[in-house]
Amino acid sequence: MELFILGCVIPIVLGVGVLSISRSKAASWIAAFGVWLGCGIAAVPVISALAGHVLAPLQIAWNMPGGSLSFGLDGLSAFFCLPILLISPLAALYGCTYLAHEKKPLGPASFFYNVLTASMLLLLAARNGLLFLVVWELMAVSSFFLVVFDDEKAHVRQAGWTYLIATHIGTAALLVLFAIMGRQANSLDFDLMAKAGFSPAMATALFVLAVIGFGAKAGFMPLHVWLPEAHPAAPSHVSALMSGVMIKTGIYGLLRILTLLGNPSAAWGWTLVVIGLVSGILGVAFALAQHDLKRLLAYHSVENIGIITLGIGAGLLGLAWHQPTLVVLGFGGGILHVLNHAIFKSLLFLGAGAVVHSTGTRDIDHLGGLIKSMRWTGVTFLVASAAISGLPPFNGFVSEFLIYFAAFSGVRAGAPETVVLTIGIAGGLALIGGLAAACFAKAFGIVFLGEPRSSHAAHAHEVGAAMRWPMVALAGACLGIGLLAPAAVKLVLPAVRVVAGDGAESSAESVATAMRSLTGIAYASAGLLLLVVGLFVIRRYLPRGREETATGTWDCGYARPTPRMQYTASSFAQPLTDLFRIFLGTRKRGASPAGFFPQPTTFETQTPDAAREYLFAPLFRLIDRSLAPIRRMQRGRIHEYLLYIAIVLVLLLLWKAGGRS
Amino acid sequence: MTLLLLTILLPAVAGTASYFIRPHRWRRLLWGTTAALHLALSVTAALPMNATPLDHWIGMDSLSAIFLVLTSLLFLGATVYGIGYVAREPVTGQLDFEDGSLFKNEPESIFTGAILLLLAAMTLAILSRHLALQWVAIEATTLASAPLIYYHQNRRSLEAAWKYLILCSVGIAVALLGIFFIRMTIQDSPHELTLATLLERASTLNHKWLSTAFIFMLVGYGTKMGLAPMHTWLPDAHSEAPSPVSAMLSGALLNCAFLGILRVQQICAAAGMASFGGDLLILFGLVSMGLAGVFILRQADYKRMLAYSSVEHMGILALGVGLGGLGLFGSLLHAVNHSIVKAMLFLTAGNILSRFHTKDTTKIQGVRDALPISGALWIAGFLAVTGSPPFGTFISEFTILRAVVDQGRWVVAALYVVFLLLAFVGMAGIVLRMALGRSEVNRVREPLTTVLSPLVFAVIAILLGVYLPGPLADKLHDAAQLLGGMAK
Amino acid sequence: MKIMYWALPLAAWVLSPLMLGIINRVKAFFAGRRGPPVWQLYYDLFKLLQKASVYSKSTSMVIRVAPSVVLACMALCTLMLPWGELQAPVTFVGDIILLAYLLGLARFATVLAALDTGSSFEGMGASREVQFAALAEPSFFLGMLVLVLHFGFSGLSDMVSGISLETWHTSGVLLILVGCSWFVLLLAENSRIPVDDPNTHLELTMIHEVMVLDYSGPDFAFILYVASLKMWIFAALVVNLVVPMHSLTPWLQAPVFLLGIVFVMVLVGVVESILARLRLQQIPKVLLGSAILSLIALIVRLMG
Amino acid sequence: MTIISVLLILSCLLLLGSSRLHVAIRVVAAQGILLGVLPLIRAVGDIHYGIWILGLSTIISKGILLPWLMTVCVRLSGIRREIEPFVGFGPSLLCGTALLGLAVWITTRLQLTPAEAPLVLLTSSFFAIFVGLFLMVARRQAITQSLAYLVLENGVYGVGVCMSLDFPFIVELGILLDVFVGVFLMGNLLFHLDREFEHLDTDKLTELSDLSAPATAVEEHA
Repeated sequence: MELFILGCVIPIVLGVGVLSISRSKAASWIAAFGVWLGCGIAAVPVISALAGHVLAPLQIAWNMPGGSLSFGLDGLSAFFCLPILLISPLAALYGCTYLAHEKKPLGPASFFYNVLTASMLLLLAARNGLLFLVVWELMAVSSFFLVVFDDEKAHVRQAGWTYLIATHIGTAALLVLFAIMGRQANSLDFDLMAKAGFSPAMATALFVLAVIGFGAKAGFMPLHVWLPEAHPAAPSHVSALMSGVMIKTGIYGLLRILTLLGNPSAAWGWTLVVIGLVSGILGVAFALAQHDLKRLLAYHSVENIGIITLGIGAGLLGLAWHQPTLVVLGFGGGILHVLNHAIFKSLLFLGAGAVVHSTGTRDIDHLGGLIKSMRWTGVTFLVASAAISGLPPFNGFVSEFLIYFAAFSGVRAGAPETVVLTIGIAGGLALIGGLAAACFAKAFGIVFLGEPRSSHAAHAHEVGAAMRWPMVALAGACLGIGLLAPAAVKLVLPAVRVVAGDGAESSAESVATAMRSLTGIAYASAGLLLLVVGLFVIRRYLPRGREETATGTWDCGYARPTPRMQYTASSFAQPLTDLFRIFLGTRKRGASPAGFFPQPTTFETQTPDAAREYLFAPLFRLIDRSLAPIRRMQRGRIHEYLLYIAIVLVLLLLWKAGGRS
Repeated sequence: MTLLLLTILLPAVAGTASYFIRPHRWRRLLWGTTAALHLALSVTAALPMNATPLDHWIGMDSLSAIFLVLTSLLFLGATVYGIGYVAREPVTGQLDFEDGSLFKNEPESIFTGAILLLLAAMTLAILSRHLALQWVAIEATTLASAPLIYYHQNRRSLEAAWKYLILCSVGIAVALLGIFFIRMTIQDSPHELTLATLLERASTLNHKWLSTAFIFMLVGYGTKMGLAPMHTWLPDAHSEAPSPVSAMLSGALLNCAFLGILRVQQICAAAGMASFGGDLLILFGLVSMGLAGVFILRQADYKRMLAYSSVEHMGILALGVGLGGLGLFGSLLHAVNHSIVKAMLFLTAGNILSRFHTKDTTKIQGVRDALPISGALWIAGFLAVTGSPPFGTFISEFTILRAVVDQGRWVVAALYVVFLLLAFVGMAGIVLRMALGRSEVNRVREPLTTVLSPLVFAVIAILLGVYLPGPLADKLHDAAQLLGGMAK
Repeated sequence: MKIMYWALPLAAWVLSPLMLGIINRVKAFFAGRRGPPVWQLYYDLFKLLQKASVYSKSTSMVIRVAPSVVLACMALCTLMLPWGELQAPVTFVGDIILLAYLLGLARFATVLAALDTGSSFEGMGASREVQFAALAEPSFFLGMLVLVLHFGFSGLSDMVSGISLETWHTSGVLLILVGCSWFVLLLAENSRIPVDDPNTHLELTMIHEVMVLDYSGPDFAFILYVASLKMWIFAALVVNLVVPMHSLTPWLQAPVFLLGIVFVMVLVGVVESILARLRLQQIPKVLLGSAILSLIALIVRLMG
Repeated sequence: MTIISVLLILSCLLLLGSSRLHVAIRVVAAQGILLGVLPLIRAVGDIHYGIWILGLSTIISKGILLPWLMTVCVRLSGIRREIEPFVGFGPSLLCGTALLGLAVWITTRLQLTPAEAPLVLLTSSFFAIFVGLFLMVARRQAITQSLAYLVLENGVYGVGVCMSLDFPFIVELGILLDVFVGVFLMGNLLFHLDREFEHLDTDKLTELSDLSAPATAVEEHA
């Protein structure tokens, strides 16, 4: 345990250190070294915890009211550490090159990056409410500073504001949550909270607070508004860390609170399932409508959080219905998807970063043909695209398979509610999977394939080694988890045991069945790879020396095609976005050409976030307007001010004075 | 005892003397030395071995020890900043950057003398254990600070000073009535109006008089402390005063009035009437938080924004004290945190003002770009004052929330959180818009005197967020105990 | 017996091109033509494999790898199809999920390869393909849910091997409904009328065929072969579902299975001949209809 | 002492009704002298030096020095000699009657039983407080406000006397000093205000307000 804390402290220390050499080029490298060192050290206890060793919790006195520096590392925490330990060092390395051309000092950014990493690790180990909240906010604040790195751009500042407000609203819910739990348990220590025994009504209230508080961080619809703003605004390696890892702390927090609340009711499970479905389907629908590459990826984070929540909701329902299979596989699938999403989403953001770095634009419709100039980026992005669409043989499929498996094995003809659940999960996942595949066909296809649509794309070049290798490593991890599916599930079981409690014990048989299926999948995936390679080799030898001819694309007889005539991202997604138009509220601007000699015309679509546009912005405006009259009380007249004092005095005297004796 | 007297007399003598010292250099030296000596004296007096009996007119219990050292510390910070400030201010007339009129600062000797006398008055207000004496001292703080507010002698500062003087004087007069009523509670025999007497005879006090007294003193000292809706002078005065003065007003002077209320509440609690005062304090606390939040939300002037934030925090303090129990501890801790953070913010605001020459938030962009240190401090201060970790304000605000929840006052808890959010949203918009982005003025190297104090305060604010020094914790527990609360 | 497991995949690999030939003959019959020989696709494949390739200058390695990926996916899928009571070579609990996602992977590869050319026609086709696929998948899983409810959750082989005359007797309506639903999916996924017209030559209206415009030589052979395999896979699913294999003696099962597939092909041919192609905007409704069929089956199962 | 109370009430009513500034100043001066006499009358049995000093200094400061300061102020600043009310003099008198009622009500409600002074003195003192507050709210000029503040202070002082408070001498002096310095500062400020604004109408001192709110952060960002 001490080793783990040491691993958290090192990045911070080196981070503080580089603040003093802010302007030096070495700053980011030294800070990154701190991340590597810290994560390396912290990995030791994490691995041993995952291997089944029980680490002694660490208790240090802290004279803050209600606070204690208690740390622990159980299966759940250890598993959630994995993405951090994997992504954070890789993204840090990537960031060193990514930001190398920046003119502003890199010290602060490196410092906050290290603080973000350390605070996430500490958060997972925190076993006291006050400590948890402090680290939680530290994480939010440090990531905020990373988001506003490019603060000379107006949209970045706006994104920072949105993020800060959203995360703070979530934190407010958490403050109340922990205050209530502390009241019930008479302590803010998690151990004691777990024994507090909440009444069902109280527990439900706490659950709602947790969903709001942690959901704002995780990106549950409609609390997701900050994601599509903040992720595009942040530097790409930060987006990778935030989208891949940081939002998962919301999931962790929710799970951790669930372990403290006692027996869940079915309503909680349904709540999460519905949230999961809405986030998943609408998340991907919004992603389809975007043509900013990073914004698209941000919406996919919402979608994947939806998938994770589906799994957790299924697990909760399993607990409520006493169905061990549903419990273990639902939670297992959801939690495994946390790791999987961390890997492919950060890979995608790193890839997007490479594209931005090399072309200077994030607009998909201005890109094209990059795979020819950016081979490594292209291939790794392709791997991640397939993985995030849940396609075998990559990791995304494994976790989605577990959730399907949970849903299908939990279904009972006699219990209509299980059928409804399975319809929701299976139908929802299938739809989400199909739409995600469509979206990434668009993202990869338009960005990397075809011909460059602008000069930005035409002059692209491959990025440097420090940016390339993290992507390759992550792509390897995508494939590795896909091929070693059973091993990955073994990794997640300790975490599931923490969440599922007693439910985990009686499910050995269904776990064994799932394991057999996963083994089958692993073999099938390996077979698939072999088949592809084999067929490709055969295909290469088939022509037997006949020459390949290169020519233009079939143009249907039109002799002068230009790259601008290629299908664009917007047009590619248009049939699907039309299906969801009532939710998306896509705005179209422009006119179609008319007359015999049509003038040049433009057409543009824009899909702002519906929750922001139709929920939060009007709400904020309403509050603002209704508060405006109050400001009239301070209009500068001293007479009125004196009157206030007199009125208050008289009213109080009338109300209270001499009333009792 | 002599130590305490010395603590009061030192700034009083130095203040009087500085009216007569002609050379700037000597006067500034006297100012600096006094500030440093005062801090040394306060700390020495607060040491356990220098404990004094508490039944005299002046004396030091844990409560006053906390506030005295805090005030002294802030004063030193403001001094370091202020000496540089007055040195940079032109002695001849200058153009007002808002309405373009010509104005001339008041003589530096008056400024220095007033600020030292203010310190003396505050010290007396904190140390006095005689309620009427405390009243005299608190009224004296008003008088000493009025010249500080109209240091610039331009139209707005005169207007602010006028409102400050009138409103606070009226408020304080009301408080005096309250003191009369307290005297009535022990009508049966001629005793001195010291805390010791009152506490000793607490069980025999007449509740009817006490409740009336409490109302008068709450309204009276509440005016001075800035509880809404009696706070109306506060944004004017705090925004128009020179920044080191604003820092003192917000960070230290409000605490003195707060202490006045605390003393009455102490008596009430001892007399078994804690909940009577508590409910009123909670009410005023919430009203202050809510109103301040509303005015922060659309604030055009960043110093006014800070002033409203002070109103909000005074509301939090009142709320915490009103709750009693854990809330008392939280409230006292919050008083410490808030003072340090607010002083830091006002000093930083002074740096921004002197560089950008406007208080209009919409006209400022890129503070971080133009003034790297002040910009960082500005954001840090915003986070601190809105209660984000790792700053100490978070701990204290959360402790107060726990106190609310522990008592099962759900409506109060909900309002508390909503009002905190309101202030956060309001300040976030303003501060971020100011701090981020590219600035139109050039980057300059900031003089050490302008950033040293706020930097030190920032470090203290962070330290208090992660570690509570043992002696301070003991004093806080002790003080909470005095007020009738048990701290967990 | 083990060796018999491989008989069905083998049959699929060998016979699937024949099935497309059968469809074409049926259509020719209805049109009053003689039509091409049933072996025509074999000739085409052989011819194409002999040829050299032509690639667009816009393309990258994606279009070169895609045919292999697609073919590998289909080959793997055929390994997961049971044959009456005879188990598939690859079977485990939940294998049908893998099957669905392998089809998805194949589609993903095809679509990307289409986009690789940079042609707006192929982009259009790809766009439509992903749209209809995304809608078809939930429908497929709904049908599957009916099966799971009825037979318990296990491998595809185990589930369908239980279908007997008895099952028809008790819950025939379920089988018919799901069978119909999946038959609609078969039409949609294989780009048949009324969803798509494999014989059209107007690029603007096509889905699948327009995506493969730029293939030539062996690549095109792969793609054609894949199309026939895909048809076989869906037909096999429908046949397995509808024919009560359990009630047949083991030696009859294989011929009946093959006959069933031929019957499905004839049915496709008939449908193609008597129906017109739908407008593109109507297609989501067809897919929705297929989902509703499964949903009705589900309700019947729950209520009955 | 009853006479003094009645005089106090009358003087307050006069203040409410008078429209001339110098009359008002003189009335306030008279009030100061009345109040200075009060402690002397109360302690008529054993007058010690402290009470003498206190009474005399009250008379000197409130009855002589501060009114003189006000007069100087009026003369030097060249302000109009009329009191400019928000609430007219007639209505002011009506309000005064209501305030008198309020004062009576408060006195009875509080069930105060002053030991060495008639109850009416208490009522009149409260009345002075209320009138002071009322004048501050209802009169336009800055100088009237400082006068009204003095009236308010006089009322508070009267209450103190009624309750036979035996504050230490030092404290009493301190209180007096505070009031004196307070009003002195107000006078000082009046000079400055006059110079800067060329008027002394406090209802025009409204530069510092929160009415002109800018486009908020909320609107700009959302």
